[in-house]
Amino acid sequence: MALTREQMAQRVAQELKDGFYVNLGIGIPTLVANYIPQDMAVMLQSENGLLGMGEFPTGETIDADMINAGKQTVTAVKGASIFSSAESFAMIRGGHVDLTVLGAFEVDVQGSIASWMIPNKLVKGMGGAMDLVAGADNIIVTMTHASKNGESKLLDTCSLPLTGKGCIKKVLTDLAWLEIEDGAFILKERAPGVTVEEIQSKTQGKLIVPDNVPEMQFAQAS
Amino acid sequence: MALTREQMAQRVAQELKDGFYVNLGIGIPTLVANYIPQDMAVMLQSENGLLGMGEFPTGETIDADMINAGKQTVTAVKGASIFSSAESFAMIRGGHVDLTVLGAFEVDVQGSIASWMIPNKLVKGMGGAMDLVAGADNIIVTMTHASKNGESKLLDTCSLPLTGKGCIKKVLTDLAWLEIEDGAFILKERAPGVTVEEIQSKTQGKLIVPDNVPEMQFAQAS
Amino acid sequence: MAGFDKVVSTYEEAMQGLEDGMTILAGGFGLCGIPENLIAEIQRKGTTGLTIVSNNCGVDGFGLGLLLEKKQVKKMISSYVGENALFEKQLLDGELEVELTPQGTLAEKMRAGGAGIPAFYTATGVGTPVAEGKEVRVFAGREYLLEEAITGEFAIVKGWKADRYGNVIYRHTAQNFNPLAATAGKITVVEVEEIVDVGELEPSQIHTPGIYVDRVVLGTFEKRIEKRTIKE
Amino acid sequence: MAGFDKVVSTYEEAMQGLEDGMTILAGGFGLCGIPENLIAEIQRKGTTGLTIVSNNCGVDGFGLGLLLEKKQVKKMISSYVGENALFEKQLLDGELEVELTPQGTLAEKMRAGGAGIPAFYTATGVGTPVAEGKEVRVFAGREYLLEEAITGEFAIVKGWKADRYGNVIYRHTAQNFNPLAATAGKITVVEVEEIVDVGELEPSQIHTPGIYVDRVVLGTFEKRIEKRTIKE
Repeated sequence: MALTREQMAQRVAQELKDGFYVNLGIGIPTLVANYIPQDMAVMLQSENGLLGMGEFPTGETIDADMINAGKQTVTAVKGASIFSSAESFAMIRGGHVDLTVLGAFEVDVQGSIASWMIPNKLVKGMGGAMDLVAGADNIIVTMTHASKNGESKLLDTCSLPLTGKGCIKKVLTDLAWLEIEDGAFILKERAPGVTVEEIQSKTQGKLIVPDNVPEMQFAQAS
Repeated sequence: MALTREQMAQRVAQELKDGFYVNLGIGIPTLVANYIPQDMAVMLQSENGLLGMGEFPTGETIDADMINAGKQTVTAVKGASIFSSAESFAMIRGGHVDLTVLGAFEVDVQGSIASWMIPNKLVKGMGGAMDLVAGADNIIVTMTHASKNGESKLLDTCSLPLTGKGCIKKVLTDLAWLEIEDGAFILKERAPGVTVEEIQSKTQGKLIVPDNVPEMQFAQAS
Repeated sequence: MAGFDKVVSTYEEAMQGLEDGMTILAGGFGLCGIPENLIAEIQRKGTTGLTIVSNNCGVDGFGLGLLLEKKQVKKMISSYVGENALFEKQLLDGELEVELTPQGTLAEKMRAGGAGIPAFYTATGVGTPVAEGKEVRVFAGREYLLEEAITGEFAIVKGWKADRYGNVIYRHTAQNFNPLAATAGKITVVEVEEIVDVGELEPSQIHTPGIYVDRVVLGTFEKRIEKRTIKE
Repeated sequence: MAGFDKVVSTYEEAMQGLEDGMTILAGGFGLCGIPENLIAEIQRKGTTGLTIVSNNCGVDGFGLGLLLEKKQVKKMISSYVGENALFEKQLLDGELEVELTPQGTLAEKMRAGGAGIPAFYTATGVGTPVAEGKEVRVFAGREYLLEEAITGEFAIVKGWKADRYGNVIYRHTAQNFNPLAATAGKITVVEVEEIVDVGELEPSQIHTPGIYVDRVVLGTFEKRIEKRTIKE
């Protein structure tokens, strides 16, 4: 069965390491924060200028001057720092963030990503996504494997305007965990109950299937 | 008679305006701070990261963590700000300082300046001088008109390695106040008792002498 | 002597000199830390043909959205322009030019503008539509784009506290683009919640030194929240 | 879990991993805000062939002058190297390479190194010996030089207070190059006068966020004054 949004977040959370500074994009990436293992310290960077994003405020502590990059009201954890947008993107561009998780419309076998524009539909703008994919060494893209019409989002070449060229090495879809190497997707793990054949049929770009493709393992939800 | 160092500082101080942010170099420029008119507010920028440099400390208030660009211990005035060297030179390079006063070995009719290096003698380095002359629109160079051997320092072309090219418009020497325009020094004022002939004889670069070259006026020392 | 006293008493004075066709750099991210009263004053003033450099463009009926309503904006330079239906309409109708710029590049362009750096290289946007018409250059085996600095005739900034000399501090994440815009305006206007005595702000803790600031005005702020989110 | 605890208990640990031939970025201006104990540890360690990026080079017998004494330095990248007789001697004897860099350009090169900007343009140094071998390019009718970023295997930094997460604040003008060096070191080591509880530093007032800092060590400091000047 395809992973739920929560399961996708849970799988991504397995890639976290103690002491990681992490930038989580809007949508499924945001949910990753709910699955940080309890014996692990992770600090969340929000590109509007906050390192050490905390949970949402209460009705009493809500503050218009304290938001995240998704414009939601948030709090800061103990030990947080707050700075300008130039400083924030100095961190990001300079490669100081250990892991970036973001959504996408398409990814291709060259590691290119399209996530910000669908021509002739609304253009909302790239926000910080282009900086994030250019600045990070370690990026996980989360998205559904195929569109609702069944069209693959894992392509030979992205069809939409790019967010970044050749910068993505890891993709988690609702069907699989894949890594991008030498112009191909390597199928590393299957969602529980999903067959290699289904993944193959929904992957337009070159897919390499190793002899053994284990099912994803999930710890008990905490 | 040639101006004393104090008179030179006093003459430069006449160019100050209320509300000016000013960077004063080492030597005679530093003395300008002693002649700021009492009805005028001027804020001194020190390129090591201090805007609002105050007077020297007392034996009690001296603090190793509070120095100026000349490495002297100083104080900060009320309303001062302190910042990094990058921020300090953002101010300077970005043209936010209203007036820069600095010394030089040579100046030429193109407005080029040499102030940091005498080949085959000691090279101490340019420090912030190259940034200061590149960043400021309004620069006053203070220096003696000629060397002790009588060699002119106001040249057709600087002989020493440059600090900046084509950036100087105003020069105060111990003999004269000059402005640089269209490839010549314009003699604007003479030091009291100094003849146009003496100035002419000590100026190697093209000198334009207007019909009337007034003597410098000095207010009573405050 | 006026000295370094930057305080003006009205919003009209604060925006004096703004003319049709000028470029304005605005602080703020979403609706957080926006110079809401300075924007309202520009709307009241009716200046048109403006180029606005701002990460976002407000929402319908608030923030920079007000200037869209009155068709005062010719061009927006922004990273994200969603959340604004009128914006979308004007864009599709061809009434509004938009130069989409990655957020980090936008921040750095303003900083560069204030810091006398005419241009810099960044990997952001290489191989994307942002790279169109820009020089690509390789440093240490990687491709980078040449991006030029941005300055404006005016910068409009929202601070928390300022002293009369124009030294400013920002509150929480309302800092965002504000200190960058502040450095890059020919005339920089800062509206604040509180004017404190000169000397009250700790010198090492000032976010925007007064040298960048031309006018300070005291305001009261609605501080509208775009996405109110509380713990369940 | 170790989490974000950056505190190490000895100077030996603080400089662990430093090897012959590495590049070290050092904070400080003159003798103000220099990482004096980290420098002393490098001297003790005896590492050689170092490239040091620092505005100055200390004085005879203190600060980076210590490393000159032991001939540990292969190359200095600095804006000003006066006030050091040994420096002069090694330079004239050809024992020491020196790359003189204007002070503002040096600061910006470190910032760029930390900020993922491989190169930038500046008017500083156009037409001077600094321009030799560098691209000159015209923007808006004015000439600018292309200057490249600097990074180093280590950055050594002197802070005032830090928390265990490596958030740092600097005291007075001891800030100078320290926050810039801090961003551009592969391993950034900060020595401080005081380690405070996490949460004690106000988030908006932190000069160097902990993300840039790898190790924090508590020290005691001589803070030698180079030019003691008092009011007459």
